[in-house]
Amino acid sequence: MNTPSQPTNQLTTQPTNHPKDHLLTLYCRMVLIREFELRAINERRAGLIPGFIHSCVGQEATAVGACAALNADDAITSTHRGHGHLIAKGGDPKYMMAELAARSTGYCGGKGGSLHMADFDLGILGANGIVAGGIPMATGAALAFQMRGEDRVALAFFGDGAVNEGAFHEAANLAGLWKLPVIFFCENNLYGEGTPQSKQSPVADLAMRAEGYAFPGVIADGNDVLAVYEATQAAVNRARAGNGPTFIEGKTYRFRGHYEGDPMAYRSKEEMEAWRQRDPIPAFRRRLIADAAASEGELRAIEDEVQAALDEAVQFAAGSPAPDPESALEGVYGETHGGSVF
Amino acid sequence: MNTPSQPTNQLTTQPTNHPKDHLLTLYCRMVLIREFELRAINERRAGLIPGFIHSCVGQEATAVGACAALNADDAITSTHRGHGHLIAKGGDPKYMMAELAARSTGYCGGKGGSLHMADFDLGILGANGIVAGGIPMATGAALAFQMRGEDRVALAFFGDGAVNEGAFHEAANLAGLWKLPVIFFCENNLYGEGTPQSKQSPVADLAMRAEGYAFPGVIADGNDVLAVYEATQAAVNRARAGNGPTFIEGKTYRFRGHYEGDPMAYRSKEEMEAWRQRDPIPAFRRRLIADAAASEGELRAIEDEVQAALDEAVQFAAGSPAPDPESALEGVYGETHGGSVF
Amino acid sequence: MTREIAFSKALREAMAEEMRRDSSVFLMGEDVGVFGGVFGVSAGLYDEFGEERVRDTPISEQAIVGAGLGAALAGMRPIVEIMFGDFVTVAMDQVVNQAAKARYMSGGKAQVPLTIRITNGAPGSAAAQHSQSPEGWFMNVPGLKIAIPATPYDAKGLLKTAIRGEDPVLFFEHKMLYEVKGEVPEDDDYTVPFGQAAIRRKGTDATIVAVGGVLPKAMEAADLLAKSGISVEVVDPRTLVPLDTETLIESVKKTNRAIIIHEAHRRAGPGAEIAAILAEGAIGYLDAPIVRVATKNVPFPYNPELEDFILPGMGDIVEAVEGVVGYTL
Amino acid sequence: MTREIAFSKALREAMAEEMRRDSSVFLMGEDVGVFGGVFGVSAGLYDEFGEERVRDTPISEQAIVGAGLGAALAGMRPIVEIMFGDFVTVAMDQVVNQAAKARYMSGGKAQVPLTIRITNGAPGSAAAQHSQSPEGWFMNVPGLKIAIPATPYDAKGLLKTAIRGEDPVLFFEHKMLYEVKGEVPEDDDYTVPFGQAAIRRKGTDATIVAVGGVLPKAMEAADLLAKSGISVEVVDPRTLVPLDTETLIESVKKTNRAIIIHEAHRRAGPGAEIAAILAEGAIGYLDAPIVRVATKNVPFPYNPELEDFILPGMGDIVEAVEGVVGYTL
Ligand SMILES: Cc1ncc(C[n+]2csc(CCOP(=O)(O)OP(=O)(O)O)c2C)c(N)n1
Ligand SMILES: Cc1ncc(C[n+]2csc(CCOP(=O)(O)OP(=O)(O)O)c2C)c(N)n1
Ligand SMILES: [Mg+2]
Ligand SMILES: [Mg+2]
Repeated sequence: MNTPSQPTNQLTTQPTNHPKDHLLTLYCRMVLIREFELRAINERRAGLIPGFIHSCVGQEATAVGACAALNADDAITSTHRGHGHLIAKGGDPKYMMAELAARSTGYCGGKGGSLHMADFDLGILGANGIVAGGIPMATGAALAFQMRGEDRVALAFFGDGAVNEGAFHEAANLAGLWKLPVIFFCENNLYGEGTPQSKQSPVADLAMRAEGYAFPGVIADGNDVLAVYEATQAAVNRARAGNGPTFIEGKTYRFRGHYEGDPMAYRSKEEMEAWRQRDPIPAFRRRLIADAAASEGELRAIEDEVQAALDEAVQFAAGSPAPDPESALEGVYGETHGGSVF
Repeated sequence: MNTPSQPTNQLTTQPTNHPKDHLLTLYCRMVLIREFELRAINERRAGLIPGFIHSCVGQEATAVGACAALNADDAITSTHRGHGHLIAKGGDPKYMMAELAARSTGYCGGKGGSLHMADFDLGILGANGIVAGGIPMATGAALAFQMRGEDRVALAFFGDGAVNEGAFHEAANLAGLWKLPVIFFCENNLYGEGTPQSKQSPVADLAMRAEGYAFPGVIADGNDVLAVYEATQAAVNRARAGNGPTFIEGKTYRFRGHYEGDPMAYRSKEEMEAWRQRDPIPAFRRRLIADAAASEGELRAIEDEVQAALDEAVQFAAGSPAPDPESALEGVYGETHGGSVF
Repeated sequence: MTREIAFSKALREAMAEEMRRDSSVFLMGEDVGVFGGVFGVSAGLYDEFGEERVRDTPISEQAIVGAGLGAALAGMRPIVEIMFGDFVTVAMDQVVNQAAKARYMSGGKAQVPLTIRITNGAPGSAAAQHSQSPEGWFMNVPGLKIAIPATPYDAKGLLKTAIRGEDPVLFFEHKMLYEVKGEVPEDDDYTVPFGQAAIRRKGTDATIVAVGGVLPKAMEAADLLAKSGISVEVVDPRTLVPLDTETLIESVKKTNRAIIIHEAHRRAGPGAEIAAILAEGAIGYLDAPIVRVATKNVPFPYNPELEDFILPGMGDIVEAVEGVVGYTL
Repeated sequence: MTREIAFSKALREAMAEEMRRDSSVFLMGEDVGVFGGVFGVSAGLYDEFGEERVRDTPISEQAIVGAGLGAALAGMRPIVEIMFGDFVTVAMDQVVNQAAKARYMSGGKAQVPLTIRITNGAPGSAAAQHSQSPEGWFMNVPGLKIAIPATPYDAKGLLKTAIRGEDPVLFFEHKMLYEVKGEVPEDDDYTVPFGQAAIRRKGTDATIVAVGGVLPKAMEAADLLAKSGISVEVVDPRTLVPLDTETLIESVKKTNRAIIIHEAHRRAGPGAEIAAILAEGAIGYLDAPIVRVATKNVPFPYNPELEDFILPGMGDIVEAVEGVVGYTL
């Protein structure tokens, strides 16, 4: 738990409680997300990527910690700031980079781009361009799991800004009412675009809103991957046991602009610097070494692997064909009937 | 405060704390609403009224208690079950009955009917056919009052079912954030159409949701007009003092169907009977007499006046002309321009 | 072998039969369960299938449609009900941005077997927020299919096609059709394909395209006109997306005159698109203006005479047909 | 005396001047204040008018429009901003059922001086949920007015008319027009009336009706066609409701050929209504099919070549005009 006004670079969780494999996987995924974002930003500047990017640099711990508590057949819905969620849920950087580059080999064949990447085989029901738009969808997936008696859960990622949309409220009420196996994961990065969270909601701790829907709301240090993991694990257990939803608020911060190119006039250098001190990746790295959970060499090896994987991803994307322009007309419907749809 | 599972016909408020005039006005308005509804139901059966009616029989105390705490220049928004709110805010039964009868002399010239009656001069911004649809509107009126520095408040009436609509949530958040002088008045009559409140929200006390928006939520015995009045008065004072919104939940019950004609298979005779014992009008009447706040004769006189007023209202309605069919094309826009709008 | 049943019963049968056939089909909406639907369409389904598969929901249209979509993406075949077409506005993002586009945005991978049943039409003195026919808006939203049956036969057959399909379908049910009776086959398992218009009556002098709830009026008008020697062909598109443009164009090429009728407001309603299609595809064959008879461009008034005045009536239809038949270019 | 300013500056000037003139005018929306609007349209207004009159809101479109409506009913003249046309879906009930109908339902008594600024159009690779042009839907909703300026002059003049008016106006601003420059008078106080189309170019062989953001392309196409001897008249309706049907019909009666261009999806977009009006009002004058050039009926793809393929391009316009000019009935 943390109060955002008092940033600290001390993690309070205990890596030594977790198996080493697990710790290294968490580390690897966080680094992969960070480096993926930085590559994507570069490749956008270099012209490989045509669209906008909302990077999640600084928010790797929420994505990784939360998805680490999910099984492969659990589902997530994501947001406009979704690259981290996708990678954390097992998304392949190759297909992601290819999608960003609008290639036919990308996750959506170049039709979706950053805002709409999805992989149904991995339980990734989609990023989303509409703030809060994915929350009812996750709720519905959880309903399907519950109705079929499956041991599966759904997790909806969304931001602090999304909590003020009606869609969140309606979905939370339904989930609380029907005790659906869904986790509402709010990444509270203190801003919605250029507007601070304090100018969007009259309450600072959004988790407390869960009470209104009769399920628990918990706050986690969103820059501590283990804290996020543990909170999510508890929520997942609760959901699998049939006890319904949990709202998790991960307090975190985005290091870059709302989108690449954002002048960021709305926040101070000091605030940004204070949060940079709490960068979730070096903090976790220091902790792993301090607790002798991993060696410098092991972590370096992971970092090198990540770079190699991203070299490959960029090459794959750059080397992939663009889709045929006329393919724009395909994929609107699953079946054809008589008559005209054009 | 009451728990709906334990109906009681004992009112816990003290009439003797209130001036006699005030008590008689409250009584008069409640009776007027009750009798208006019964007349309207009869006149609908008799063919004077073409449209549907959602009567508020049984819920007179919430309407009257709440509006008694408002000034003439304060605003309300109402619902599909709005006749009581309108009368309580000063609406004239003549124009109301004429509107129900679809006459040109009605509040909306016969264009609105039960669902859309409005009188801007009385601060009645309108009944509403959309569940929760009027809540943002009341919030906006409160914003106007605040921006102009006026000592006015707005009050939104809505039902227990409306609290689960996104519109409620968004408006409540905005009002809490901007400390708008608005009162969210929830008439919790335990049902939304045929579905019990317990199957619509996982929480029984909807007032507790106010906490999520950083303003107080209070529960009042919705069948005790003085309890409602006192709770609303406190909320109005708070709003006028610049301290923002209050959510008031009046626990109450509708004695008749959701609409006239509703078979009501969804609730038991026992439940209905238990609530009938708590009818807000006889309870208040007994109390006025027991506390010697009014004499039997005084109350009879009021009852007679009400009947006379309603005789007049029905005559007025029945004797009023129907609007000219072609007037259907008028009143869509406030100004004309070039070009065609048809 | 056929039997006569009401439109609403036809819908109920379609749902019941599909629910028996396929355990992934379920129904969800406001008062669809215990109450049986405010228009009684789902009466009895709760008793047969239980509260798990006939789900009463809170009054939360965004969550209803959104949860339906999520369940569809997770392999179910939900039917969700929006009680009045006017209320689909509350769920508009979920319909337009989410359900309609999920497949396309994912590069064609998402399956979205979601049926959204919506009532439309004016039930009489229900005023401005309970009378609208919003189907035209959604024709402008690629990714949706739109069914708008006018007979019990089509109601049942099209609803089955919708439920079995892989795409989000908006299924519009006109409130004033619910009690209308018509023949349906004894055979449980017929379906009506999307995109095939039905020629309800053959004729030579003019083509009436009648969308949804106005079909009975159009047929009556055609009867009446026949008496004065005017032979009208009545075409019912049955689905607006996909639209059987070929049948529409062929009919007009034959009769050389087109009148389009619907209850949605006239301006930019479904008739605008149909007129535009004819003005492109049959221009050389038209001997008269393309005329639309539809609700006048004002909100629905409460007063029944005013309402009648704005609704497309028999008289309006007859007059319009006589107008185009008597027209000389 | 005129000067050249960008479309977005014209809008900003209209808002600033009206806010100076009338203390009941204020602006409210997501990031319209400190940020100056995500497209910079309201840059500087926060500094001049303060946070009370240039209000950053939560991400709550229903509350934004609904509060605007309530404030309007209580005597203010709010301007609310919906950042992307795609997001107006979230506020659809407040627009369609509340703002549009408040006056009518109250028997003409409600005054609803509410301006809803909405961006439309594809800004390039923004994909399916950030590129739509929903203006056509609202033409089917009586009670709303719809402005869709294509030049800085009109942007400023129409926005002032909207702000000063008594009716709810949906004011569509195409994202790709923001940087386009054009002449506006020095005089602060001109307005552009609703319901008067502008003939942007006189011609004799065909009429192009160009709605909103496509006007620059239409003018270019007309230039190009002029070189090959085809004289095109370009008409800009400027407002869709009210619509200057007379000018449209007169132009087509003169040129005998009509091409309608817009960026909304083709099926049931604004062009459908315009085509229908022409097919009714100018039928005897048409020497060729009425043709619509618009975005193809698929959601917007992310890939820029795919996006180009579905958008109405210069080539498509030229081809369409050549097609109708070369057509023989
Ligand atoms: C319905 C809707 N409204 C507005 C937007 C524009 N928008 C995109 S992201 C964003 C801010 C979201 O804030 P938050 O939920 O905190 O997520 P963050 O960007 O901080 O990750 C806004 C307003 C949108 N995409 N959808
Ligand atoms: C958006 C919307 N959804 C559904 C309806 C249909 N409807 C009308 S009243 C009602 C029940 C409302 O319940 P509640 O808010 O508790 O008010 P009550 O009728 O009990 O006074 C419903 C579902 C509607 N009018 N608007
Ligand atoms: Mg945020
Ligand atoms: Mg209720």
